[in-house]
Amino acid sequence: MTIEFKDSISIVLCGAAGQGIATVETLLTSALKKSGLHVFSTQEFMSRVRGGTNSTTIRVSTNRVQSFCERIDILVPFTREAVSHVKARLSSNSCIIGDKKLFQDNVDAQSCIMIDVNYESVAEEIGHRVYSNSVAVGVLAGILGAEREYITGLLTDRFQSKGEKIVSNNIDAVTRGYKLADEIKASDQLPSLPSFSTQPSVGSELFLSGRDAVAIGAIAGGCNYVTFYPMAPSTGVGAFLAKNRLEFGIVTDQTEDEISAINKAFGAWYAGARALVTTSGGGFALMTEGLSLAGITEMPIVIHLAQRPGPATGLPTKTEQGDLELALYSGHGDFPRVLYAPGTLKEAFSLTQQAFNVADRYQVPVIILTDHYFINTRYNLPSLDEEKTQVERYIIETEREYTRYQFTDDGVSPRGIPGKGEGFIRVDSHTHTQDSQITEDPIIRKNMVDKRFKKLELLRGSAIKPTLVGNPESEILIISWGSTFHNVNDAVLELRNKGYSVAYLHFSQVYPIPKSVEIYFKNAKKRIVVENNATGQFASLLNLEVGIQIDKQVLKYTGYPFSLEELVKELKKEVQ
Amino acid sequence: MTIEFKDSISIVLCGAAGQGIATVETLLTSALKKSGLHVFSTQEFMSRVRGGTNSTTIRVSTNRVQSFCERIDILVPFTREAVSHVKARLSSNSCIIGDKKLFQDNVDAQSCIMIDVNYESVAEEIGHRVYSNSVAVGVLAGILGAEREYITGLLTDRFQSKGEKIVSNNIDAVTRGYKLADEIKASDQLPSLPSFSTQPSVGSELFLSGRDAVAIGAIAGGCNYVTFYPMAPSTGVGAFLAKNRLEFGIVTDQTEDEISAINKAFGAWYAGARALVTTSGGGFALMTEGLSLAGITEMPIVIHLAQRPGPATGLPTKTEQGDLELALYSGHGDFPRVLYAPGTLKEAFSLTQQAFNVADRYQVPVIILTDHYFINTRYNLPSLDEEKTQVERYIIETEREYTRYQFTDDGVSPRGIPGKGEGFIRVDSHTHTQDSQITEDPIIRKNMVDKRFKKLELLRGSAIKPTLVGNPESEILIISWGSTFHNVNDAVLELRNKGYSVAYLHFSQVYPIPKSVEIYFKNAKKRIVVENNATGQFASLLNLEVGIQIDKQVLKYTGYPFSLEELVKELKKEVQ
Amino acid sequence: MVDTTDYDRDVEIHWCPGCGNYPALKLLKETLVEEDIAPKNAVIVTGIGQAGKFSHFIDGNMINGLHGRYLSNALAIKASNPKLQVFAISGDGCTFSEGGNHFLHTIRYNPSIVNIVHNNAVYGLTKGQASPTSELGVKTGVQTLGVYNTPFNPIAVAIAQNASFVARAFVGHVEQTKEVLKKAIAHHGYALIDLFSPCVSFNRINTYQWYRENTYYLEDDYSPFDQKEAIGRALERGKLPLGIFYINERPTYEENIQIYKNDSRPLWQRELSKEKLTSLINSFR
Amino acid sequence: MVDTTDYDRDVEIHWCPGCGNYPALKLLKETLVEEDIAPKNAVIVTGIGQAGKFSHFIDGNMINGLHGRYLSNALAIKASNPKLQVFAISGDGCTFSEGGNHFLHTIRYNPSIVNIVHNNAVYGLTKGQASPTSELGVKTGVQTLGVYNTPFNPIAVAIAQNASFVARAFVGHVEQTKEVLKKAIAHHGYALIDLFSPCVSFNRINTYQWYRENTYYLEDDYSPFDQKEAIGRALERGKLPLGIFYINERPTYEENIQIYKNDSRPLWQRELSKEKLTSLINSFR
Ligand SMILES: Cc1ncc(C[n+]2csc(CCOP(=O)(O)OP(=O)(O)O)c2C)c(N)n1
Ligand SMILES: Cc1ncc(C[n+]2csc(CCOP(=O)(O)OP(=O)(O)O)c2C)c(N)n1
Ligand code: SF4
Ligand code: SF4
Ligand SMILES: [Mg+2]
Ligand SMILES: [Mg+2]
Repeated sequence: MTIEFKDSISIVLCGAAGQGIATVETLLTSALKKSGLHVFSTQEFMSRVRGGTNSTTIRVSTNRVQSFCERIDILVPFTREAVSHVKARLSSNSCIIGDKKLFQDNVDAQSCIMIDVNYESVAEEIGHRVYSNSVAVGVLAGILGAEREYITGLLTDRFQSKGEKIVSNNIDAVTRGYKLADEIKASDQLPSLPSFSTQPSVGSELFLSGRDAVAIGAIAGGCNYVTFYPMAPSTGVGAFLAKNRLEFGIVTDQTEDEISAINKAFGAWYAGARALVTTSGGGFALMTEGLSLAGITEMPIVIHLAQRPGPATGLPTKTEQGDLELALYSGHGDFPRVLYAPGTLKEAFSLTQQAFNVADRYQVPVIILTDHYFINTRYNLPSLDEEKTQVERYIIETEREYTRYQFTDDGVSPRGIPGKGEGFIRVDSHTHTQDSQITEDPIIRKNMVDKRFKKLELLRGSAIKPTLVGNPESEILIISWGSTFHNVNDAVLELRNKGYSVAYLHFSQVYPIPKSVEIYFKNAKKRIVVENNATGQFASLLNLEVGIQIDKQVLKYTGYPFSLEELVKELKKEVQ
Repeated sequence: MTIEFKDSISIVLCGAAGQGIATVETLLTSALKKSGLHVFSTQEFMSRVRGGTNSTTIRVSTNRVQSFCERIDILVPFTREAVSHVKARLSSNSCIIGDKKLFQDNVDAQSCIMIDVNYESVAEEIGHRVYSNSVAVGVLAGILGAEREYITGLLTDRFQSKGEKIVSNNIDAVTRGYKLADEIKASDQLPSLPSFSTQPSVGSELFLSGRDAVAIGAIAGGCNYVTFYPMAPSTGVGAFLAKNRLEFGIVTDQTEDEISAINKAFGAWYAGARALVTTSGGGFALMTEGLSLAGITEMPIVIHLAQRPGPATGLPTKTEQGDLELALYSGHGDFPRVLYAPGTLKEAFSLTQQAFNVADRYQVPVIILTDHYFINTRYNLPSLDEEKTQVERYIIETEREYTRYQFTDDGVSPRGIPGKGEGFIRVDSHTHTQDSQITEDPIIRKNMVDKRFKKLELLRGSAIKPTLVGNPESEILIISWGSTFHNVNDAVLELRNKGYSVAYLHFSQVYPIPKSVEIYFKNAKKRIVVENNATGQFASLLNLEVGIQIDKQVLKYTGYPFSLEELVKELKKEVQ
Repeated sequence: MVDTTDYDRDVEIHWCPGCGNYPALKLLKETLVEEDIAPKNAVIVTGIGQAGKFSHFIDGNMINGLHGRYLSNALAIKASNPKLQVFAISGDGCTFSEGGNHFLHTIRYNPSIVNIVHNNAVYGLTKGQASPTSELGVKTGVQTLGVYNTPFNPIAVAIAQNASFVARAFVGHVEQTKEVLKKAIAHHGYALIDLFSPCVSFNRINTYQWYRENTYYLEDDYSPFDQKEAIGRALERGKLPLGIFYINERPTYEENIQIYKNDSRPLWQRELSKEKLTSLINSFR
Repeated sequence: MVDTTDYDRDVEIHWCPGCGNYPALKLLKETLVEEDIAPKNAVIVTGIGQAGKFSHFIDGNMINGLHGRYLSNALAIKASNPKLQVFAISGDGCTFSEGGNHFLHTIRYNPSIVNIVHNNAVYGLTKGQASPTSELGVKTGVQTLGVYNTPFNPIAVAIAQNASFVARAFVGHVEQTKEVLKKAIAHHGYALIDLFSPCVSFNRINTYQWYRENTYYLEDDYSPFDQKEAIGRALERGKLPLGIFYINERPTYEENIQIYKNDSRPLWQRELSKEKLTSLINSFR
């Protein structure tokens, strides 16, 4: 079953690290969005600073576009290796636009439409090959119909500090690119591409990445302390907050190691801050003793765990959903926690925002699971509805006789902080009494464990419901969690459009899960879980939490995300 | 249902840290065993060096005794706090033998038989109250019928280095104790205790602790490198190996932290050593990044994880089986591992021994789960059958063209080490090719994951079968794992003796578990899992691994082990 | 005014009789009272070990965290609320072994906290293994061949790291130690006190008497402002100097992060500005 | 005889053109050949980072382990088989930040390994964050207010820890660096080389030229045997000395553990004695 992409064009930029693909992507996508087109982009890159082969996929459409497709309509290669790197994605409809020397002899290019545009020589005419990227932006923007003034504006902002000459040369380069685009269009070399209609409302939408959504969500959650040790793909969230540190009064700390990061976040919450830790699997592994500390002391803590393929160093700049069980079970001893896994940018914002409130209220660790793909993917959306969010604070003013771990009906003991009120705030990593004294009493131990698990039941009761798309009476239920949302959703839509009786259930809170979600599974004759990992970790969890048996798992663990096409193909096998 | 302990006496020594309870225990139990009696002892102590209240339970019997009972026949209190500390275990048949000042006014002692013996004043008569412990040993040994010459021998060994005077004073003290025992027996104050018959063969049996069994097992497994950072209850295994370092050529390293410990064990295996890491939950949490390194590089590694109650510092000197899920799921990314959880001392020896062979052969981490209770419990047993064990080595001599991660049918690539043969040994924490080069290729990534999981299937196929005790057709099946073996087994035996249709299934390999163990569950109408943790971690695992649903969980998470009496009581509720 | 009993807590103390932690506790309490620091304005942050139990035996705000990690807790408390007086206290094993990396780096951050390390040259709580400061040749149940790793010199390392206040004291000298402590409290920036504190149960070498005989005070005219000079004194073998080795005042972490420059309120008193949030979000339009 | 190409490996090198790691790689290979060390007798152990990729671009035995943990791997290899020449190589972030604790303590153990730290004062692989050796004021995408943590001085800390061989070199000076490397290889015990190695992509300050202009060699008559003197030189500001700062030969870890005293065979060549095992077990009867 081939998918027809009637309303969108997919452009791939491919070249070496250091060649400025990211610059082309940023300028082009921003200009397209501002011009009123829906835009999606996602990056795939190697773990190196220069060289190698990276690619960016951009999708442009008259309608909303938020998922990743394999097919390439236009390929812009920047190196000789580029075409072969994406060969599996090329077809006779693919059009390669670039310096012919880079691909004319490549067997992988032969079936494609080849258009010779030497960005570099045009740039040199302007004065330096450094302008090639702007030429390329011009060509693509021209072909796709972005308004030139937006690019001009963007270039001015970007290069202002480098002087007027640089700005005007870049503008020249873009202009030359537009001219080339006109020539190409006139020459009839291009295949027939969908023609777009722009909508002004889209032009003023937001255009952001997973990274941005998580970081903004943190700020909206009242985050005023962030600790991290650099590690792809989690560092960007830290860098974002660092950039805004003075504006929002955020302590931003690149710590000596991950262990320090979590223990600082712990100290910060203790003193009344709202701290975030951002990390990836290997860093998280080092933090799990600290997680356990938060567990026993009932200290709120918010962790952003941006997954990448392991074990160990694994594939530092690739993607996977392989750390669900790590997030769920690590840390010694039993204690409750909450795991979110946003599927959309809006959820990334709102769940990260909410994570701070939930952590503060229930005094448990809240972990937000994203991944490389999610963090490095961008699309436009109308708004984040930030005005609907609120920083909820649960810190009390303590009295002299305050006891930190008072037993209560729901297991939540009012939390004080030093300096607010007259009580003393004592927290201890040992098993403790209500008044934080070390104890080895068996009854108190048991009661303290039970107290903490009462909170888990509260959390389970108020868990975010999964999203059901489609008819609840459908014969087949596709299930996924976290970053796969849009790709699976679009694939299921495609199947539904072809007449299959399929519904889709997506979990953005993956733990705890209330037993009541059973009802979503009731009618389905076949239940298929889609996960970007090797062992089907979420399927196991569903079994344990809800008692649901899964009939089929669609797993991918190559280090790359599911594409629309492969999902349609894989799922179709299962639905007929 | 009360249990009748017709054939055993239970003695409890109780006092403060630093008072020498351990010395009394060692001398008394050794002498009893040498005299031909079966002996069991287990320690319960606080996390402090002086003061507080600790206790040791000793059971002596004509028949084999290997489980922990609550009931106290004879209590020897060393402090005023002692009697109240164990009050729940006292009855009107309990006999308190000690300095009356310590208990005569204590309400908790009133229903007991009180016998006044002032060990200290007798000791002072000999010259110093330091000899009180030896007086106590004499009294107890005399009452129980241990032969005095054994104690004399033990004292000579122990105090020789301190001079003859000290030795002879201690011997005097013991002799005085025996005399007091005769007086007590003659006085008819004692309740009727079972009379024992000694067996010479028992006298020459082994008498050792869980700690000893694990450490000796490691040596028998060819362990020649041990790394650890001190942490109760795991340090003893390191200290045991340290004591024998020169005899067996073992590199013994108290590292700067746990992270170093696992990374050193890793380096040692790489270079051809057979390394053990010994740790507890909090330390293990810090090692999980290193575990993941072993996972991707397919480096053998053996870890002894002696559990204690968490989270965080928790109860440092108490017991729990709370780290099963930690051991199973921690470390980022998916990779195979093996988990053992010995139930008997003999298993502790043989599984630790075997762990080295399995790790070496399959090139996976093997984790041995014990706990505080297991480590600090001792009993006699005929032998370890060490002659049946063998150090199996799987290191090959490499050729020049050797590639470390060669694909093979069973997923196991022959492992070389530097210096043996002509090949180069390359290991990498990144996703790698067969020749250990860093790669980001999707197909290779998938194949490498599959290769590693092939080994899991091999390991599942050759897993150690659980032990079934009783009739496989029984209506009720009790299931447990690890250190609870003897206590549950004796409780089930008691139930069976009372006519209940109960069988018992114990797992000493807890992961992977072959699906074929289903057959053990087939006939049971009710399946009850007994675990020393709060959430029933093994029950969840059985569900995932075998698809077995558990009807009832008997969980204890007070920090203390299950006693025979409470197991009989709890299980009886379930079996009728 | 803080009362002499304000820091007393009615709990059983778990240390061995004669342990150096007793005088350490007493002199800390007295100093806090003399300096008129109210318990509600102070936080005691400890790691795990015998010294780590400190926080339980004194009234007030406290964290008894993980073994080795207390400096990270302490730094973040100070950065979240600079108005709090933060005392970071733990043992030599906790600070220099498990926590060695945080020790190295906390010095670089220079938060205004007082870091007291109860250095008994042994692992007390875990029953007598060698610590990084144990002397060469010392035999233990684990170091069966005697210690052979070169002893860790915290004073020298701290000065090499340019720590802003570095002192060594001995619990047996109450008045002098209180003096040092007062200066550490008054110091603007990270202040290390390496506090010799005998473990009477497991360290048979470094006894009260040993410390008395093997230490002396830096001369009255010793100037603690010269790094080279200071480290030279730190490297002395034979008798060990006590007193303040080195002072190098410079901007603290709380100052460097700038968020308290125009607004001294601790983080918990601040509100998120919705306007700023919206304008940040709008910058993505 | 080892051949000049024995260490060459036919793989694509992932560093940026101009990176200081190229000359570092070249001079290491040349030195190994000149010292006639056969690849099969050597092991290169690296952490994670640009410098950490070193082990891939040279033929022979190698571990490319975890970020920050390579010194622990390296020490254990040496202790398991003292016949192997162990080279522990990684970056400044890996060694001094994530791995700071192992750096501190490996020095104390004194295994005979050569530890080369490619110090580019930046996190190269993760794209330009500050490292512990970054200078005050340097701005990055994360250090948006400029670095304010006091820079880490590895030479001073190593000498304060009484490291047995401490040197600093610069990849731009090939011959001198090879000389230092040869001495480090010949040294009996732990040898640290802090190797200035420019990152041309992310460090715009510490360029080849900057190092040329801001370094000089310790005098010919400088004697590296005096700890105080050495640390004094390590603390110099302004121009930075290159060369061997400090040598303090003492028993190595492989010697201290004693198991190679009467039997030089590496662990893998030894067999368990069943008699000894049985007699150990019988001691429990
Ligand atoms: C991660 C971790 N590892 C090990 C331990 C066990 N442990 C508790 S205290 C301690 C050492 C105590 O020595 P020190 O810090 O010198 O304190 P002291 O008891 O001597 O005052 C250790 C190793 C632990 N609690 N956590
Ligand atoms: C536990 C862990 N945390 C973080 C990372 C990410 N990481 C990889 S390399 C690196 C820093 C590299 O800096 P440096 O050691 O100075 O080496 P360089 O690249 O500059 O040579 C970091 C933080 C990681 N791989 N593992
Ligand atoms: S063991 Fe040592 S440090 Fe611990 S309380 Fe006793 S004397 Fe003090
Ligand atoms: S980023 Fe810097 S250190 Fe890394 S390869 Fe490039 S120049 Fe070298
Ligand atoms: Mg200590
Ligand atoms: Mg670097």
